[in-house]
Amino acid sequence: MSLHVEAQVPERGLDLALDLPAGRTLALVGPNGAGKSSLLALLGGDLRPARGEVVLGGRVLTSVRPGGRTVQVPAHARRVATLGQEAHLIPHLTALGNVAFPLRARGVPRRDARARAHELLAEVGAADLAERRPGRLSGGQQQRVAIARALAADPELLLLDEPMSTLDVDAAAEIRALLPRFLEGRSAVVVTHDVLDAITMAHDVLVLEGGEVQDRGPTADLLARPRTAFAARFAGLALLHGRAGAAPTAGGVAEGAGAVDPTGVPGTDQDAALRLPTGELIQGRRSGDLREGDPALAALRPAAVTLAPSTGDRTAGTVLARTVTGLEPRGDLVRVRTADLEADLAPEAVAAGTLRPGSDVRLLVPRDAVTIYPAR
Amino acid sequence: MSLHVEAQVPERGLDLALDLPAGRTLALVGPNGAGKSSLLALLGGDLRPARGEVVLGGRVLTSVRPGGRTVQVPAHARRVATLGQEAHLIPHLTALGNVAFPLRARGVPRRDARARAHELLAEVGAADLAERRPGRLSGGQQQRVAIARALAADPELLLLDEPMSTLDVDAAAEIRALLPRFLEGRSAVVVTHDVLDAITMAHDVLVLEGGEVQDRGPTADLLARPRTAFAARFAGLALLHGRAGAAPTAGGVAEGAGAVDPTGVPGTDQDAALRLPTGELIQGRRSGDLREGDPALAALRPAAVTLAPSTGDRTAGTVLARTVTGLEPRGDLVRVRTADLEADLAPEAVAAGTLRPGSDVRLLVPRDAVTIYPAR
Amino acid sequence: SGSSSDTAGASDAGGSTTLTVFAAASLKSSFEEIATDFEADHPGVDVQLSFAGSSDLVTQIGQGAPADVLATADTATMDQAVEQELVTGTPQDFATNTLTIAVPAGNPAGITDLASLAEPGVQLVLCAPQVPCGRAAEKVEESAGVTLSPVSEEQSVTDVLGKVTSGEADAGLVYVTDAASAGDAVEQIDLPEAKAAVNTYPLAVVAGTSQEELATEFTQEVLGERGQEVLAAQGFQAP
Amino acid sequence: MTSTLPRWAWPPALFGALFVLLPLAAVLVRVDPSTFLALISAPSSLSALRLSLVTAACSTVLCLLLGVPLALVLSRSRIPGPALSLLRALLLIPLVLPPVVGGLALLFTVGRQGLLGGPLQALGLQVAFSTAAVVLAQTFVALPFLVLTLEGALRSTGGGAERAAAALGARPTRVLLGVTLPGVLPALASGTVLSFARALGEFGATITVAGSLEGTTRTLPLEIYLLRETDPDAAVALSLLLVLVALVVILLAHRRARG
Amino acid sequence: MTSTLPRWAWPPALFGALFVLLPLAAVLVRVDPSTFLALISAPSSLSALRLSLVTAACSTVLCLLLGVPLALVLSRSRIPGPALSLLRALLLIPLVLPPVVGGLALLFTVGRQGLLGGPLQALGLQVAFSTAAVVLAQTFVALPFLVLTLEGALRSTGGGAERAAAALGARPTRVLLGVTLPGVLPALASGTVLSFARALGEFGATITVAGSLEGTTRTLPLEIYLLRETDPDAAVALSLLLVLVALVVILLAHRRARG
Ligand SMILES: Nc1ncnc2c1ncn2[C@@H]1O[C@H](COP(=O)(O)OP(=O)(O)OP(=O)(O)O)[C@@H](O)[C@H]1O
Ligand SMILES: Nc1ncnc2c1ncn2[C@@H]1O[C@H](COP(=O)(O)OP(=O)(O)OP(=O)(O)O)[C@@H](O)[C@H]1O
Ligand SMILES: [Mg+2]
Ligand SMILES: [Mg+2]
Repeated sequence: MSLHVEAQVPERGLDLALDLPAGRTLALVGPNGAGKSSLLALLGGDLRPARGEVVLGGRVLTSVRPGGRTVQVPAHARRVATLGQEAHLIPHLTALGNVAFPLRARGVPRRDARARAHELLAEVGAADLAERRPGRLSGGQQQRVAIARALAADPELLLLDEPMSTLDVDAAAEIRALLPRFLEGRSAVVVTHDVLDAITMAHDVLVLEGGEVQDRGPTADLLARPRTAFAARFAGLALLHGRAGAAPTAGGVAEGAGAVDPTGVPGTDQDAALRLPTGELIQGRRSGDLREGDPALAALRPAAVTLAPSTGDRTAGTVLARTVTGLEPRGDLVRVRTADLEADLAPEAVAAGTLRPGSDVRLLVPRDAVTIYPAR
Repeated sequence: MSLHVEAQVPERGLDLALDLPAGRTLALVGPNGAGKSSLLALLGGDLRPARGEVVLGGRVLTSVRPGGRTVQVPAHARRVATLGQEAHLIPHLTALGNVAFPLRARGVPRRDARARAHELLAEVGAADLAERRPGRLSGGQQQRVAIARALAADPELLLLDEPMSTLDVDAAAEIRALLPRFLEGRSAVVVTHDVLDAITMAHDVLVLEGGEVQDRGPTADLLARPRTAFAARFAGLALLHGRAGAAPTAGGVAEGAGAVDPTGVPGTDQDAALRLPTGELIQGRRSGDLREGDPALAALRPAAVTLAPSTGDRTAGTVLARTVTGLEPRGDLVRVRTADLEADLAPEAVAAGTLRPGSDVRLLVPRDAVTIYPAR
Repeated sequence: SGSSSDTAGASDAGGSTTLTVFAAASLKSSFEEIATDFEADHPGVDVQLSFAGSSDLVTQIGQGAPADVLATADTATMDQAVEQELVTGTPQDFATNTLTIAVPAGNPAGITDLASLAEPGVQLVLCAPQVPCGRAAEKVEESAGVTLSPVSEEQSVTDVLGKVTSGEADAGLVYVTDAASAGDAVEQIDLPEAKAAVNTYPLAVVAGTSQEELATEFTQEVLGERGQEVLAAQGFQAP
Repeated sequence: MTSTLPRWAWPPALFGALFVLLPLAAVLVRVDPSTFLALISAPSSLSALRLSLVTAACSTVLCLLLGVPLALVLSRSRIPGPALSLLRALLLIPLVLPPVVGGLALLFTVGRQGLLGGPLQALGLQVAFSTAAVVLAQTFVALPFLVLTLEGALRSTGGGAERAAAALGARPTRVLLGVTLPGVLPALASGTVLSFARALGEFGATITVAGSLEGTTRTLPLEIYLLRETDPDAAVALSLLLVLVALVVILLAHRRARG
Repeated sequence: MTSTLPRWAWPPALFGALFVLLPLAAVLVRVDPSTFLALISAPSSLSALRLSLVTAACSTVLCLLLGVPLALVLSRSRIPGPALSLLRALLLIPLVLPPVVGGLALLFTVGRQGLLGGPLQALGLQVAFSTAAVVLAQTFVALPFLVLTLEGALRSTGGGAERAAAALGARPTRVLLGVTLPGVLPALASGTVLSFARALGEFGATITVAGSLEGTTRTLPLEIYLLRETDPDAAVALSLLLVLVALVVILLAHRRARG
């Protein structure tokens, strides 16, 4: 079922339009308060826009326009199932009863509903909790049951609001594996703050900020070539803004300008460069059409950045001189922040030097770790 | 304040003892339903053990022993502040009022309390939400306010139950940076399902499973040398069980047995080997005392594993022949599962070959990526 | 009285007839006895008694209550019924009652006569002037030239009596019949001045009754020798 | 686990409990057991008790049938605020109206000359002064208890679970029966018990609109009232019977609502 | 946003509303405006109204002082289940007791020959026939309303926020005043309004324990009863005044609880 939304909800700062082709899963990402849950509420029928419409597979679920007849199909008749940010299990029913609930609501006979509910509970790893009431379940256990219950609803459109946030690593992995199987042929929107969820479950990613669509695209694409600061951080990339520079004819370590390539690898079609506002020129791989002078972006993994060796090195890339603005642990590495660039360095590298906020640092950005693409 | 706990809570399956030296932060990890929240409830005074005691800095907070006088200091008098798995903000107070609440409860004058609450809200990035009621905040915004409120309580022991689970990437990063600063000199327990939280905030990690302490140790140590399957998956490592083998005299690619080292690097003190139940011998770096035949473990990053090239290669390591049991996306890599080992391979590698469940695969485990240590 | 039916006053299917009598609450004991006698003399007749305050009874009949006979505790309320044409014929007086002084057992305040009721410190309760017993008390006051200052002006004799029996009040003016029914809990002190205010109980057949004959017979029973005996035994005087 | 009850709450609570319990004890002390037994086995008492139980039960059922929907509308409908406040306030009026006036109001409605008197008579229905009138009077005074108790509970709970259930495809009726009402079961039980208790104790409106005919409209409170005219002590003793019945019903209802 | 109210709830709800509103309308129709104005400006009416308002307000305050702690103990203490059920049931008894019997019970307690009569007289306190007795009677009958409404709400809400507040170092009193009570404000308002309404309409217990003297103990309901003896229509009209006063109070209370 293809989904079309167009809505304005001033009191939530929401103003967006969005299309989701049938059978696709969309990852909805964005900062806290961006309007993600509000968008789901709009789709589920719990929130009425000041103006706008929601159309699912040709059925108008919501339509509010000045002069027009207001349509608001009630939540239960939308064939849209929502797993909200809070589990909201029905307190007086057991876990099994909760999962059977949407089945019974669809008219499935009691025995069949219970059997199916048992299956679903097993799939989310909660088979042994079937007879417990929600009040006697841990947070993550409740979330598992809530996921099973949402799956039981068998909707045309499934809305999941941060379904993994309270799950342990195993359960999260299992459900990341389970959901795509279940979602096959359905449309779904999954809100998440975890890039892994987007990668494993979603065909597309939509970045919502301040109630507006900031970016959207196929998952791999958007994560490799983010266009907003938030999307970049979500993807774990550092993002540099600039303009397309002249493609260098050869790779090599560039001192922020012309490139020297000690390995002598010849420049290819793939090569590109980005001129930073500082005037520096960064070497990278081109992705998409770039004309010199066009606004362009460079994305790179902070972990690929290293301290530039004082002596020559065989790695092709760019050396940038920066001032450290902050240091913080990041996994088993240390994140070094500068005004426009982050680098994740090995602790040895940091400890050996005298790296601290305020000190100068020369960072080597390998050419192969940089993707340069149009800012659109 | 050093913390000592010893408790049995049969209805939650909890049975553990634990000591936390003053001023340290402990990351509490474990599967859903392991008893993490229950342990916090025990410390906070919301749950009374069937038997056991809680002592904080010499003060007996709980003591239940047969024959002894039962002590249960009420929650408000423990100087222990809890941020629960649910935010539970006070609905009729604004965000500011909520953060000021614990300050007012300590007798801080209204003006000072409000000023400090403003500061704390700013620190968690919620300064602009000060005048909103919880009902008008998004899930992540509520969580930010709840964190600020917990910090405002200024306790001797701070308990945080999955504080980051609903935060966006930016907020999570900010709070990961903020908390250690705040926690300096205090004791704290942070429940989390995210290894990054443990790495960035905790001195020690404790693995709870089925209500029992399965493992504990300094963070870096435990994450590098996990002793339980859960801890390994939490740290993102694959774990192999076996017995210490004879340390090889030289590195090299081993066909699961004797090692050949084409680079001719001589074996060092650091070298070790693990004999798997299958009889294969894995090369790796030793960590800790190992006597041949002792139960030992090998931990490795799945991303370091590659397909063994049919021709010779310069990387020192072990080649293991396995049958694929499952494939799933994992970040921008593909996770290949076998009976005892996972490998995260580049998509090209998988696509090029004919890798599918059931097919045979030869995996190269680089020696430097493997840590071998006693099973204790 | 006995069998119940959904709609009071209707004839029973079994051939028995129901006569419904609305009577003032203070007539409960005497009318129950009279009804039993009446039923004994009229096989197949079932007398249903409904007791409430006199003015309630009049309102109810005005709203179509299925009554055949109405007996009130004073002439004023009966006059209302006549005015509203709720009864047929002229109401007949069937009993009178006079006031007496009731004091708690042991007479703790040492009441001797009407004048002693006016002494300071005596907790005296009367009926309010709006209700029959209160009007009667007012008349007694006037004729005797005494001014009483009660601590409470009650809504009904029962309330006055309740205050006296519970010992809360030192004295109260109640009807002889009421004082009699309270038994040992109260003592009566003669009140010669009560002659000035005799309370009269009238009864009448309700207009539009389907059993005018039987209703008239019941009024005769009350007015007759046997009825008057029963009433006298409860302390009522003849009209 | 930890009690959040401040210690200072205990003395006034105890005093409050005594305030209610002491008078009850004072009544108990007065009642002569032999009189009590004789009284409660008297045919008129038993007939009144039976009538009271039957009518109070009917009224309670009526209260549930009308009150639950009313509470739902008051708590869950989109009636605008001021209109809702006014409606709620109007529904509370039977609480403040002296019962006799309430009875008069009913009489003015279903009596021969009442608002509905004409239509009812045309249908051959005589409501006033029948057992039906007793039920009517009891329902009138008892309804606000159910509505108020239930509405309060509905207002303060369940929104989340209800919305979740609707979002999973449950129709309003299923949400109501499967989520909403089970969620307010304690309040529903309390409200039912309250209205039953109020119906059981109802006197003023009953005597006005239904009269006081033994077996038909003379409920236990009316019997107690009449008895007081002649034998106040017996009346008090008989009211103990009323209290006992109410106690049993309340305890049973609470047990069932828990179990 | 979506109403989870099934459509079929509307007809019975409407019927229920009519059931209460129609009798009120029937009363309204009967009342002659000019009589009404004359009546409500009569000195006896005004004196009764003043007394009613003062005593009902005092009773409501007493109900709050005793009832809030009682509701807290019933809902938050660790009294074992059966004892709690019994206590709760006993506290409901004033609801079912015919008010006159309730008045007698009070008389048996604080009257001259009552349980506490001796001690009270030794202190020189004379309760019966005083305005204090009116307040006593009203509080006795009104207390269960507050306790029940509040206890129901306390049971079904707030545990989480309360525990969170305690975990942040708030003492029980602060939790109570800062979290618990604000959380049940609507129920507290409802309960207060209910008990005020019940106190305002109280008749039977008042007349029994306090008697009826203009200016001292004759409240508006007592005045209405008395008026009914001579002029039933006027009595009905006067009860409209009671209704109006109650309406105003209820509406104001609800507005304040919201704001
Ligand atoms: N109120 C309760 N009563 C009884 N048992 C409970 C209650 N809450 C949780 N449990 C059970 O106790 C065990 C421990 O629960 P706990 O909430 O401590 O787990 P947890 O480690 O915090 O899990 P999660 O990661 O899902 O939050 C679980 O098996 C759970 O089902
Ligand atoms: N009930 C409400 N009434 C008014 N405003 C609200 C309400 N709920 C949320 N908001 C506001 O609307 C905006 C969008 O909130 P929403 O819950 O949709 O955010 P979100 O993207 O889901 O955030 P999160 O990641 O924290 O869950 C926020 O600014 C929030 O403060
Ligand atoms: Mg959200
Ligand atoms: Mg937990």
